[in-house]
Amino acid sequence: MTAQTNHLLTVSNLSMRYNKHVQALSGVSFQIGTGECLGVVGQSGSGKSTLARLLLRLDQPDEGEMMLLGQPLHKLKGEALRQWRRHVQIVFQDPAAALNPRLSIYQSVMEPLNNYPQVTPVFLRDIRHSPREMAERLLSMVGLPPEWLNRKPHQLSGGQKQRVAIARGISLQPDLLICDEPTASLDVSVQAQILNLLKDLQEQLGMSYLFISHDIAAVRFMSNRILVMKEGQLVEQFDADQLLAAERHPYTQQLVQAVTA
Amino acid sequence: MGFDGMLTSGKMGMNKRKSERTSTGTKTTPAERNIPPVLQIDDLSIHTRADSSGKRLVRNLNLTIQPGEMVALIGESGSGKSVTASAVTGLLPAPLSMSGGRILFQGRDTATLTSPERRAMLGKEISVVFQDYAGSFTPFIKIGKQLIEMIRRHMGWNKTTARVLATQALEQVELAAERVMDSYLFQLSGGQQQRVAIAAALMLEPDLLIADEPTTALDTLTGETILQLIDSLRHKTKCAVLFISHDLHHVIKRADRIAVMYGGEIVESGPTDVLVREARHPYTRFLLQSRMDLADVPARLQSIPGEPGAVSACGCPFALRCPVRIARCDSEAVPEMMVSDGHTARCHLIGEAQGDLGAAEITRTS
Amino acid sequence: MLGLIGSRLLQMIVVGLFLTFATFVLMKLAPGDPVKTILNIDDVAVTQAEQEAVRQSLGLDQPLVVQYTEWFWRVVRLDLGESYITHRPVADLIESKLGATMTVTLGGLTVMLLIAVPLGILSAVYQNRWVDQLSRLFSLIGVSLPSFWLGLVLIYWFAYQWRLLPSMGNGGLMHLILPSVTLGIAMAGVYTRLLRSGLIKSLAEPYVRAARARGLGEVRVIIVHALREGVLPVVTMFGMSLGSLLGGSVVVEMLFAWPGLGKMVVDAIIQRDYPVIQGYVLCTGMLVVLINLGVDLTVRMLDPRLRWRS
Amino acid sequence: MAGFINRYAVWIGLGVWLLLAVMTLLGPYLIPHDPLAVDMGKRLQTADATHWLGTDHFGRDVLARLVAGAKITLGLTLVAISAALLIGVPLGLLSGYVGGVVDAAVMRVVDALVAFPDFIIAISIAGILGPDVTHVVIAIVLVKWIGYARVVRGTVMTEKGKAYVLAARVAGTPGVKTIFRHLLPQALPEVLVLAALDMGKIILMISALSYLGLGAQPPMPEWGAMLNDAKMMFQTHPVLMIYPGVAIFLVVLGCNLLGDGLRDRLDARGEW
Repeated sequence: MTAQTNHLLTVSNLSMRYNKHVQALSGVSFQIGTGECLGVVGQSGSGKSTLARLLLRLDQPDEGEMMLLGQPLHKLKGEALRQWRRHVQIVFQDPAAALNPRLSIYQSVMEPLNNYPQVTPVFLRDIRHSPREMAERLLSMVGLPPEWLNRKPHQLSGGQKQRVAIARGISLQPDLLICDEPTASLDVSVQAQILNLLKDLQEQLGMSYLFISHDIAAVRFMSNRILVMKEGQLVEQFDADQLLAAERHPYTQQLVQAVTA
Repeated sequence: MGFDGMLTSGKMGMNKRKSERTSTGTKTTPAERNIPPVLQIDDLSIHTRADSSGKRLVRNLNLTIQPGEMVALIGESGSGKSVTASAVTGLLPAPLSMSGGRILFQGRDTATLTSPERRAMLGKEISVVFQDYAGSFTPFIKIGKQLIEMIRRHMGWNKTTARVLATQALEQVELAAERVMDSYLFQLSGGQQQRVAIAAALMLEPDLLIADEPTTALDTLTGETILQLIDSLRHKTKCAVLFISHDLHHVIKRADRIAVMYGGEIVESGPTDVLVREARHPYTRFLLQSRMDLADVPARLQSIPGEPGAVSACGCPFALRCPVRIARCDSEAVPEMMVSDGHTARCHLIGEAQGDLGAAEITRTS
Repeated sequence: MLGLIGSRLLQMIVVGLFLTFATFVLMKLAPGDPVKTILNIDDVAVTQAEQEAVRQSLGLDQPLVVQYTEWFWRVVRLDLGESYITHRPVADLIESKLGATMTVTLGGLTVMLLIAVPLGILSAVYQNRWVDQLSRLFSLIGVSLPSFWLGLVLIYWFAYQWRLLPSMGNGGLMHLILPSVTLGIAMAGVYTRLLRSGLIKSLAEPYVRAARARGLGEVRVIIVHALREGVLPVVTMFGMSLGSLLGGSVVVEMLFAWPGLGKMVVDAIIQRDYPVIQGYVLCTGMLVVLINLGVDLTVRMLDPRLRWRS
Repeated sequence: MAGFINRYAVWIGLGVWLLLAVMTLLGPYLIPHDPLAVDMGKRLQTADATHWLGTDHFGRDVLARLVAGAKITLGLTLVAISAALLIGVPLGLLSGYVGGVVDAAVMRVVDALVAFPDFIIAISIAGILGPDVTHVVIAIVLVKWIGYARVVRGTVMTEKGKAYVLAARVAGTPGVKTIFRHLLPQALPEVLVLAALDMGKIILMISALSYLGLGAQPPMPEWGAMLNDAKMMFQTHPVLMIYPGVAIFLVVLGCNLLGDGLRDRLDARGEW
C-alpha cells in the first residue's frame, strides 16, 4: 500500500476498441508519480490520443483499471465522475477548436471554476471572492495581458489561444494535466514558448503531466520518463535520459533517427 | 509485341529522352556552363487585391533555381512561401495577384504565357506536390484513369501507351501499380496517397517540381520516407525542386540551398552548409538555435520572442520581434546584401557584431 | 448494392404499412359519415334502415381491426375499393390518371432542368458577376411566386389575351407547354441555387486545384472533375424535386383542368370520396419511395466513397 | 439592384413583416369597410375614393379583405412555425446529445416522413381530415418540425465531438448547461434561417391549399381563397387576381430575403 502513495495515477492493462476491427489500445500499463512528467511518443494511430480520452473519461475502457489518488477512475459515474474530473484536466492540440468561438476569453477561462464553486486553488485563494481578479491572475500566469479577458478567440493568435487553454487547464489546480500534442498546430517559433511555459507552470504548481506528442524532441525536453507507443501497444518505457541508449527498441531508434541528421 | 516488350520499350524511351537532354554536360555546374536557371524570380511582389491595394504578402522577392538543384523555402505560416509557389504556377487564388516583378521559367516570362500555354506547361514542365495529399486527385475517378488522362493531355499518346507509363511511374514510387491504378484515392493510406501524387508529378519528367509542405500532414516516419523518395527521384530524373517547408530539420537534411522567408521577404539565403554555419540574420539564427538536440537538453528552450505574423510595415519585417534591432530597422528598407559567394542576407547589422540574441523572453504585442 | 435495394424494399414495406394504417385510422377518425355521403343524405330523404343496409354492404359495421385487415389484404391484391361517387374501381381510376400526371411532371422537370442547369453552372463559374446576380434575382422571384397565381397570369396572357396556347385539358404538346412552364419555373429557382452552391463548393476543393496543376484544361476541370461533386446534392434533391413536382402538379392540374391524379384527389377530397383519397395517398407514397430508391442508387453510382464505405 | 438587395436583404425582409404587422393592427381602424359585408348592389366596382381597390363579386371591399387576409396569413404562419420549432428543436437537441435509442427512435420517424414532399402530406391530411384551414395548419406542423429536428441534431452531432465541447465536459460542465451554453447557440443561426425560409413556404402552402378549396373556406378573406374567387372572373376582371397574388408574392419574397440575408450575416448554411 505504501508504494502507491507516491503514485498519483496507476494504469493497469488498459484496453479499448472502437468497433470490432479497430483495437485502439491493448493492455497498456504505467504509473505517473506526483510532480512527474510522463511523456508519450507515438505516430498517429498509436493510441496515444485514445489514452488521453480514457484518462479524461470521455470514453469508457473495455478492460483495465485507472486508479487516481487511490480512487477507481474507471468506475466513476454521474455526479461522482463530475466531481473527480477536476483532478485531471487537459490542454488540447488545436487551441482554435478548444475554445468556443462565441464566448469571451473571460467566459472560457472561468468555466471550470464556475462549475466547482467550492474549489479554489492555492494560487487564487487570496482573491477568491472576485472572479474577475481570478481570471486576470490566470491570464497573467500564462503570460497574457489581463485586459484581454473581454476579447473573443478570433482576436488572438494560435499561440495566444493555446495560452488561454492552458490558463483554463490549470485553473482548478489539477493533480494531473494532460497535454495532448499542445504544440502540434502551432508555428515553430511559438512552440518553444509554449513548452517553456508548460514547464514553468509544472514547477510552480507541482502538477503531474502526461505529455503526449509525436515530436520526440519535445517529449525529451518535457519529460522525466518516456513511453513509446505503436498501434495501440506499449513498445517500451524508460527514463528520459536513456533515450539515446543502445538498448532502445528498434522502433524508438527509428523515431530518433528521423529527427537527427 | 507482348506486354513485357511494351514495358521495356517504354522504359527505354523514358531514359533516352532524359539522357539526350543531360548528356551534354561535363563536371561543371550549370551556372558555369552558362545554362539558364530553371526558375528565376525577380523582384516579385504579391498583393491581396488586384490593384496593388490591400496587404502585401510577398515583397521584392528574388530567387533562382538551377537545373537539378533543390532549393528550400522556409518560414512560418503566413510568411508568403506557398503564395510564392502559387505565383510560379500561375494558380494564385482569386483575389491575390502579382503586383510587381517577373517570373522566368526556362528563360520565358510566365506573365506572357496565354492561359492554354500555361496549362500545357503545368504537369509537364512544372509539377506540384501539395501538402493536402487527400486532395491531390478527384475522389470519384480511379487513379489510373486520372494518370492516363494527364499523360494523354500532355503527350497525346494512345491509352495503352499512356497506361504503361502510368504503371511505371507508380512502380517508381514503390507502389503496387496495378492495384493502385484500379483504386480510388481514398482507398489508400496517407503515405500512399502522397506517393501517388509524387508519381504523377514526376511522371512526365518536369524540369521543376514544387513540393509544397509535402510531409507536414504526414507522420514523422512516413514523412521521412516521402522525402527520401523525392530526393532519390530528383537525382534520377535530374529535376530541380522548390521545397517549401516550415521544418528546418528536413530542409537542412535535404536541400542544396535554403532561402529563409519572414513577412513576405527572403531575409537570408545561401548554400545549406554555409547558412547553417554562418547565418547572419537574427531570424535565421533564432531558427537554427531553436533546433532541439536530443543528446543535450537545455533547462529552457531558446524561443523566438513575439508572435508569429508580427510584421512591421516598413523597414525590416522582423523588426518587431528582433532583440538586436536598431532605430534604422523600423524605418529603412533593408537591401539584399552579399555576405559571401551565393550567401545573401537582408539585415542592417550584417557587418556588425550582433552579439548574443539572449534568452529571449515573451514580449507582449497588443 | 443488393443490400441497399433490399433495405430499401424493406423500407418500402414499412412505409407502406405505415401509410395504409395511418390513412385508414385517420379516415375512421375523420368527421362526416361516408354512408351519408354515399346516400347524398342532405338532398334526399333516406330512412335509418336504408342507411344501415349500406353500412353493412360496405363492411363499416365490423370492428376496426377486422375492417383494416380485410382492407389491407385487398390493397395487397391491388384492390383499392370503389369510388363512392362514380363506383369505378379506384385502381382503374388511378391507372387512367397516372399517365397524365407523369406527363405534366416530366414536362415540369424538363423546363426546370433547362433553366436550372445552365443558369446554375454559369452563376457558379462567374460567381458574383452579373450572370450570378441576375440568376439570384430570378431564383428569388421564382421561389417567391405562388405557382397557382403564375399559372393564372400565364393563362390570362398566353391563352386569353394573345390566344397563343390552349389553357385547358390534355391534348398534345401545345397543351403541355403552359402547365410545364408553370411547374418548372416554380422549381427552377431552388435548383439553380442548389447547383450553384454545390458547384462553388467543389470548385474550391483541393482536388480541383490539383487537377489544374496537372495541366488539364479549364472546361475539362469543370465538367469532368468538379461537376460530379457539385451534382451530388442536386441528385439527392432531384428525388425530392420529383416528389415536389408531383405535389406541385396538383395545383397545376387544377389550374389547367388537367385530367391527372392531382385533380382527381382534390375533387375526391371535396366530395369526401374516401377510397379515392386513400388510393391517392398510397400510390403517391409508393411512387416517392421508388423515386428515392432510384436517387440513392444514382448517388452511389456517382460517389464511389459511399459505395466503398458500405 | 442585386447588390442593393444583397446588402439590405434582412431589412427588406423585416420591413415586409413589419408592414404586415402594422396592417393587421391598424388596418381595421384605417379602412372603414367590413371585409365580409356583402353588398350585391356594389358588385365588381372599379377603384374609387370609397373603395380604394374596388369591390369583388359580392360587393365586398377588396382592400379590407386584403388587410383581413394579412391578419390570417400572419397568424396562421406564426402559429405553424412556432409549433414546428417547439417540437423540432427540443427533439433535435435530445436526439443529438443523448444519442442511442432516443436518437434511433426520432430518426426513424424523421426518415419515414422526410421522404415525402410537404405538399403531398399536406394534401393527404387535408384530404383525410376534410377541407379546413385548421387542418392545413396541423398538416404543416406535422411536416415542418422535421427540418428543425434534423438541423439541430446534425449541428449537435458534429459540435459535440469538437474539442471545445469536450473541454467543457472535462471542465465539469453539466450536460444541460453544455447544451444551452455551447450547443444550442451553435445551431441557432441555421434554425433562424430555416424558420425564415419556411415561413415563406408555409404561406405559399396555406394559400395554395386554400386556392384549391382545401384550406380556408369562403367567406374567409384568405389570399389564396380570394384568388380562387377571382379565377372565375379573370377574363372580365383580371385586376381582382392581381391584388392577392401580389400580396402573397411580396410577403413570401420578404421571408426569402430575410432568410437569405440572415444566412449571409450569421454565416449559416441552408438553401431554399
